[in-house]
Amino acid sequence: MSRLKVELPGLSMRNPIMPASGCFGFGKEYANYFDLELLGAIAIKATTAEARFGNPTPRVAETTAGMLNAIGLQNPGLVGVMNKELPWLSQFNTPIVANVAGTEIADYVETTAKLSKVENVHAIELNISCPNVKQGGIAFGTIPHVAAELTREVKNVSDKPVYVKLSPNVADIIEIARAVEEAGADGLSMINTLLGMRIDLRKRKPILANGYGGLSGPAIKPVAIRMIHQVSQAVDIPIIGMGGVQTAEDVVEFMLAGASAVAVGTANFTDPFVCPTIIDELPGLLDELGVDKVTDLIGGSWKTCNVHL
Amino acid sequence: MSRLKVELPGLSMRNPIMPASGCFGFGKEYANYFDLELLGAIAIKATTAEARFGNPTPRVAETTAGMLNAIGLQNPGLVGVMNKELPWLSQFNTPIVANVAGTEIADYVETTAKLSKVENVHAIELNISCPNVKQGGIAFGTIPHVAAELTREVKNVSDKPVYVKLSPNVADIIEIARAVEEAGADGLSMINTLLGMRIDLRKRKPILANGYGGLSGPAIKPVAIRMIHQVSQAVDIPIIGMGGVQTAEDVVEFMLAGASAVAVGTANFTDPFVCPTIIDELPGLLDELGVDKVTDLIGGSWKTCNVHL
Amino acid sequence: MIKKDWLTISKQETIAANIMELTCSGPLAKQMTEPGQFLHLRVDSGDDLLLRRPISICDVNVEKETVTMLYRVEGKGTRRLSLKQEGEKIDVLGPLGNGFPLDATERGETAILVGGGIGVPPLYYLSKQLKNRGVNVIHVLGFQSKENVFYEKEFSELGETYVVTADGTYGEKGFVTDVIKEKQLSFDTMYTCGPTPMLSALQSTYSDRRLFLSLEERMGCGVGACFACVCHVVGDETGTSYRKVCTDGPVFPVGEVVL
Amino acid sequence: MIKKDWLTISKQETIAANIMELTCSGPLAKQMTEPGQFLHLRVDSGDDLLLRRPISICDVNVEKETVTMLYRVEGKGTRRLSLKQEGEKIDVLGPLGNGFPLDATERGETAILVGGGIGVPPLYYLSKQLKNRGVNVIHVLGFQSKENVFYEKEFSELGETYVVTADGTYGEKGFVTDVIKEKQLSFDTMYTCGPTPMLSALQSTYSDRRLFLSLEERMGCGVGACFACVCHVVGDETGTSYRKVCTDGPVFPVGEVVL
Ligand SMILES: Cc1cc2nc3c(=O)[nH]c(=O)nc-3n(C[C@H](O)[C@H](O)[C@H](O)COP(=O)(O)OP(=O)(O)OC[C@H]3O[C@@H](n4cnc5c(N)ncnc54)[C@H](O)[C@@H]3O)c2cc1C
Ligand SMILES: Cc1cc2nc3c(=O)[nH]c(=O)nc-3n(C[C@H](O)[C@H](O)[C@H](O)COP(=O)(O)OP(=O)(O)OC[C@H]3O[C@@H](n4cnc5c(N)ncnc54)[C@H](O)[C@@H]3O)c2cc1C
Ligand SMILES: Cc1cc2nc3c(=O)[nH]c(=O)nc-3n(C[C@H](O)[C@H](O)[C@H](O)COP(=O)(O)O)c2cc1C
Ligand SMILES: Cc1cc2nc3c(=O)[nH]c(=O)nc-3n(C[C@H](O)[C@H](O)[C@H](O)COP(=O)(O)O)c2cc1C
Ligand code: FES
Ligand code: FES
Repeated sequence: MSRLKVELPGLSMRNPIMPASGCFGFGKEYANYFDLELLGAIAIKATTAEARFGNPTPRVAETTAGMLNAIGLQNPGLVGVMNKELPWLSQFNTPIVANVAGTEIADYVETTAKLSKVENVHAIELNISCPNVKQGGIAFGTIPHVAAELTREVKNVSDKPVYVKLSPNVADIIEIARAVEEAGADGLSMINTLLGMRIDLRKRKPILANGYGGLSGPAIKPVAIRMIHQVSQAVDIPIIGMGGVQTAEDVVEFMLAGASAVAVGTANFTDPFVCPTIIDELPGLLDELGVDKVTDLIGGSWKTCNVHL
Repeated sequence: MSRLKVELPGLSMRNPIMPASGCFGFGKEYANYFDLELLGAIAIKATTAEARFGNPTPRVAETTAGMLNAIGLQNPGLVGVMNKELPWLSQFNTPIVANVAGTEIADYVETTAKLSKVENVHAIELNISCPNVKQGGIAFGTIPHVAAELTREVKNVSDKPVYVKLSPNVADIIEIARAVEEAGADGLSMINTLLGMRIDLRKRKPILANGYGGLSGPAIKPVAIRMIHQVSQAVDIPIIGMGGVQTAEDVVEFMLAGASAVAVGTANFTDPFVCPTIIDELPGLLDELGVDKVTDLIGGSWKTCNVHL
Repeated sequence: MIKKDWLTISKQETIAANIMELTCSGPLAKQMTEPGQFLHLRVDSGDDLLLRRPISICDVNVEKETVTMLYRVEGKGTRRLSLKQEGEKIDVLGPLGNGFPLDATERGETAILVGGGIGVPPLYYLSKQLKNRGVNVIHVLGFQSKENVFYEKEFSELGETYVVTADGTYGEKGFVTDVIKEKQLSFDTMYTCGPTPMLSALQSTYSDRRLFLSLEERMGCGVGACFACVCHVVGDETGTSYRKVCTDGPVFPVGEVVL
Repeated sequence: MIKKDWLTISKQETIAANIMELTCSGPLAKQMTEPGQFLHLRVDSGDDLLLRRPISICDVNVEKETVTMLYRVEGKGTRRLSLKQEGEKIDVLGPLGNGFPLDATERGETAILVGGGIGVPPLYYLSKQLKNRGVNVIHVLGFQSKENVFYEKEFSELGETYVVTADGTYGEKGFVTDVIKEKQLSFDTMYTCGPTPMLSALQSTYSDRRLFLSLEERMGCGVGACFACVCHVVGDETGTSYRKVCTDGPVFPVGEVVL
């Protein structure tokens, strides 16, 4: 099955499929459903320096073809992840992407410095969609120079390649992508969730206790595809694509747009077997499309066609 | 049925429902399906100074719970609209919102100056999502001072109230909203479409001939609700809400978020009778919710509740 | 006049590889008198597939209030439609568009109906009506391969019928245009529906004849409001003239629109 | 062990205002031995409703491989579920969560089962199993109004049963807590499921008793991976301890979690 293989900075993936951060916990639960060694990689839940409980409930709400979440980065903190979650995951021969979050640059730096030294962490994924307390709560990911600075500081201390996870809630995604590339990012993950909201008609208040939440699922796929298409042509670092992936067809669409690997988030909730199912169906779909190796797809929508955008 | 009445600058609406610009042509087609006097108002297709053919086809693509369009502002031009479309519409006692587009400020000014003098045009809707040729193709709507300048110039020449239609493809919608409010906007329309894309797996190229297109439909509703919730608390001018409205429940959700009236776009394509159906169902839903007048709903999610965001 | 209604599925079956024959009934069928018009189907009431699907009218029994459509299972919508059972209802908008002009052919004249693949269905209702009016009908039907051929018998009952497959696995081998030439088929009017390359070939070969072409384009509204389905007009120098496939077409006379 | 499978609907009917009784069959039912566990249902394969719906197990026949669920038609998902016909299949994940501890009550002891509204269903399977183990069961079932009452007869066959309605249109008037006091019902263990205000009232009144409460929370995954359904732990000073309703619960002993 070497036709599914993908080599990315730090990640030697047997196939291009990984669960997306926050949608797969630290792997334990889904290990009851299938062998985690089937996966190309695993992006674990965001880790912050300190343990966090996160937001009050309700934390999720359904929307048409999507869902909102405002989990609030609940996690056992750096120590908990290093002492408990990562050792448990080390039984699997599957590269781990450690997602890192924080509210100040120092948080990110501390967490990355330690996490990136753990043997079975193969790459760091910087979640720059978090609100930055120093900048009055504006997300790091919406201001190019802030995103770049964060990337640079984190790269300085990281023992492993760093993927910066971009927020789609910006006017010009290319600008941010270029800024973090210049600051030394080894790769990009995109997209994180779109900021959204739902209101309970009877209670006259937001369904989420937090008010706003992140929109994910197939509803946002066209935005993800567009941004990956834009960014992959503007940078030289690889992209892990995500946003509404549910099927092998979706994976191909993301790779044609310019992604080198693909993460599956919300779809795990709809179907806990979605990742192995996609991996299973990919070879047949490649045959149907006359594609030899999955890597041949990367950027196929702009590498081989003469449409100017 | 005065409980459905809404009074907005220039628009005395018998109910809060209007078809959204670009999704209802100039009314002729849907007049075959129902009486246009049932509607609260009608937003007609974008008018540009000169007639435009628009983009090559395919111009639409379906996405999960949404659609992409890249019509490219096809329209008969100012003269065509003034000589043919508006006179035909004058037979209906329903206020007309004339949507204005362009690629330079001068285009907008010229078009508004003339259109706003037409008797049955009751308000101007400035489509600031159009790419600005002078600014290298970046949309007017993504840069606050550009949006403000455009608003100011157009307000200078307009005989009728001006609603500025905001693009959701920005990091900070409040900033833009405030900028156009200060520049004299009488109201806001939000949201326009999110920029998206779909790729044909077999042809390895975008489904839309134009590559990218605007995402509309229920998929984007949570983004619209969130932006309206944010902006309605930050400005003092009324908002015409839109983005994925399909049902009377959706209308209530938009109004609770902070909209004073609601436009229905994509849903007209799914069901040509959607506007009259919603209007029909609104009173029953108000009863169910114990609401007397539809205007009592406006901003209800933040006016009456103590959730802080 | 009703324009949107629920039709009830009375029969649905596979008649060739991926080709379904769907028969529905309901009073709306009574209005489907013009061959070449289409119906705009809402596959189901789920919100994931928002757009309607345009499908041509293939046959109508006005008295029995039934309409038959043939469609190819392509993507999500037609796949889901193909799972619908007898007795289920579908939301249908139509009949829409301008169909084939019957009166372009006089009684006693010969019309040749040229179809390609999933463009074949609307020609069936057309052929029946032409024949009823005393027109002599010839059919040239092109398909990819043997397994894709459908309605050969039905067309044969109305007039001379040539089936052509691209791979030669059934009938003549090649393109419909080859067969028309080889067999030296003569005609007064030509009506055609099929893939754009086929239409282009016919348009350039028979540009001086009475030729009517049915076009396909991605649609939004299907009723003329959204400008999704436009095409340029031949000879328009401004570049801003247009025809809408959904309301001005789908059938156009040769030389009117740019293919 | 199978954890996700298709069950076939064998029966679905309305048993009270907006309350449906849904019986399904399939081998997965054999694993549903623990009362208080829930199933995570995918309403249909459309992409518009992405999340599964948690519904409690109300009754199981392990030999016949059938499971019964009772649900209230609330929003889009349950509305669509209610339209499903006999013979249709549904995608079910489960059984999930930790149910009611049966061994908290000894043979010969008395258990009081207190249900409110749509919290009543899981108590039925619990009651059957307790009774099988020689436990004396008493039921106090609260509903809004007469039209919402269901399963009174079924519960009565297992033990003493009090129905309470908020508006007094049926049975006793008031809240379940009133009835327990007024009738001076005595018990060794209390098991309860219902709206949070009811659970809170019971928790504060019976905090020193053997009490088990089943909680409800909006869920994402249902399997413990997404942290959507957490609650705080009583007495946790760090504020970071938590329990997940989907995997640690939905049933918790009194005093464990913050309601
Ligand atoms: C006037 C007209 C008449 C038609 N008559 C027939 C017929 O009789 N039988 C038949 O099998 N097909 C016919 N088609 C083509 C048919 O509409 C498409 O095959 C069908 O819409 C595909 O839908 P899907 O859900 O399977 O594909 P998807 O790819 O899921 O569709 C996604 C979107 O693209 C649109 N789309 C995809 N392919 C086409 C296409 N070729 N033409 C127009 N829109 C498309 C769909 O309508 C939908 O909006 C006709 C098209 C037109 C314009
Ligand atoms: C452990 C558990 C057991 C349950 N058992 C039953 C039962 O036996 N019978 C029954 O009728 N109901 C039960 N519920 C509640 C049931 O899950 C909701 O009524 C149902 O999900 C509503 O779905 P909907 O599509 O009708 O509503 P929608 O409003 O369309 O649902 C939108 C989303 O919100 C979630 N949601 C809405 N209301 C609730 C709720 N009250 N609790 C949890 N999630 C909710 C839905 O699951 C979905 O994700 C249970 C809930 C939990 C957590
Ligand atoms: C419940 C939930 C929790 C998430 N938590 C995180 C997180 O901790 N860190 C992060 O970078 N992204 C997080 N995400 C975003 C996803 O990783 C992903 O970028 C996004 O959901 C889009 O993919 P999808 O549509 O496949 O879900 C979360 C998403 C969901 C739905
Ligand atoms: C086919 C199509 C054409 C549109 N044309 C215009 C336009 O000319 N001017 C404009 O301001 N908005 C235009 N829009 C945007 C809509 O008015 C509306 O803001 C958007 O579609 C969101 O609403 P909806 O989800 O209800 O469609 C168009 C949308 C569609 C789908
Ligand atoms: S499909 Fe809308 S104008 Fe033709
Ligand atoms: S629902 Fe996902 S952790 Fe409980």
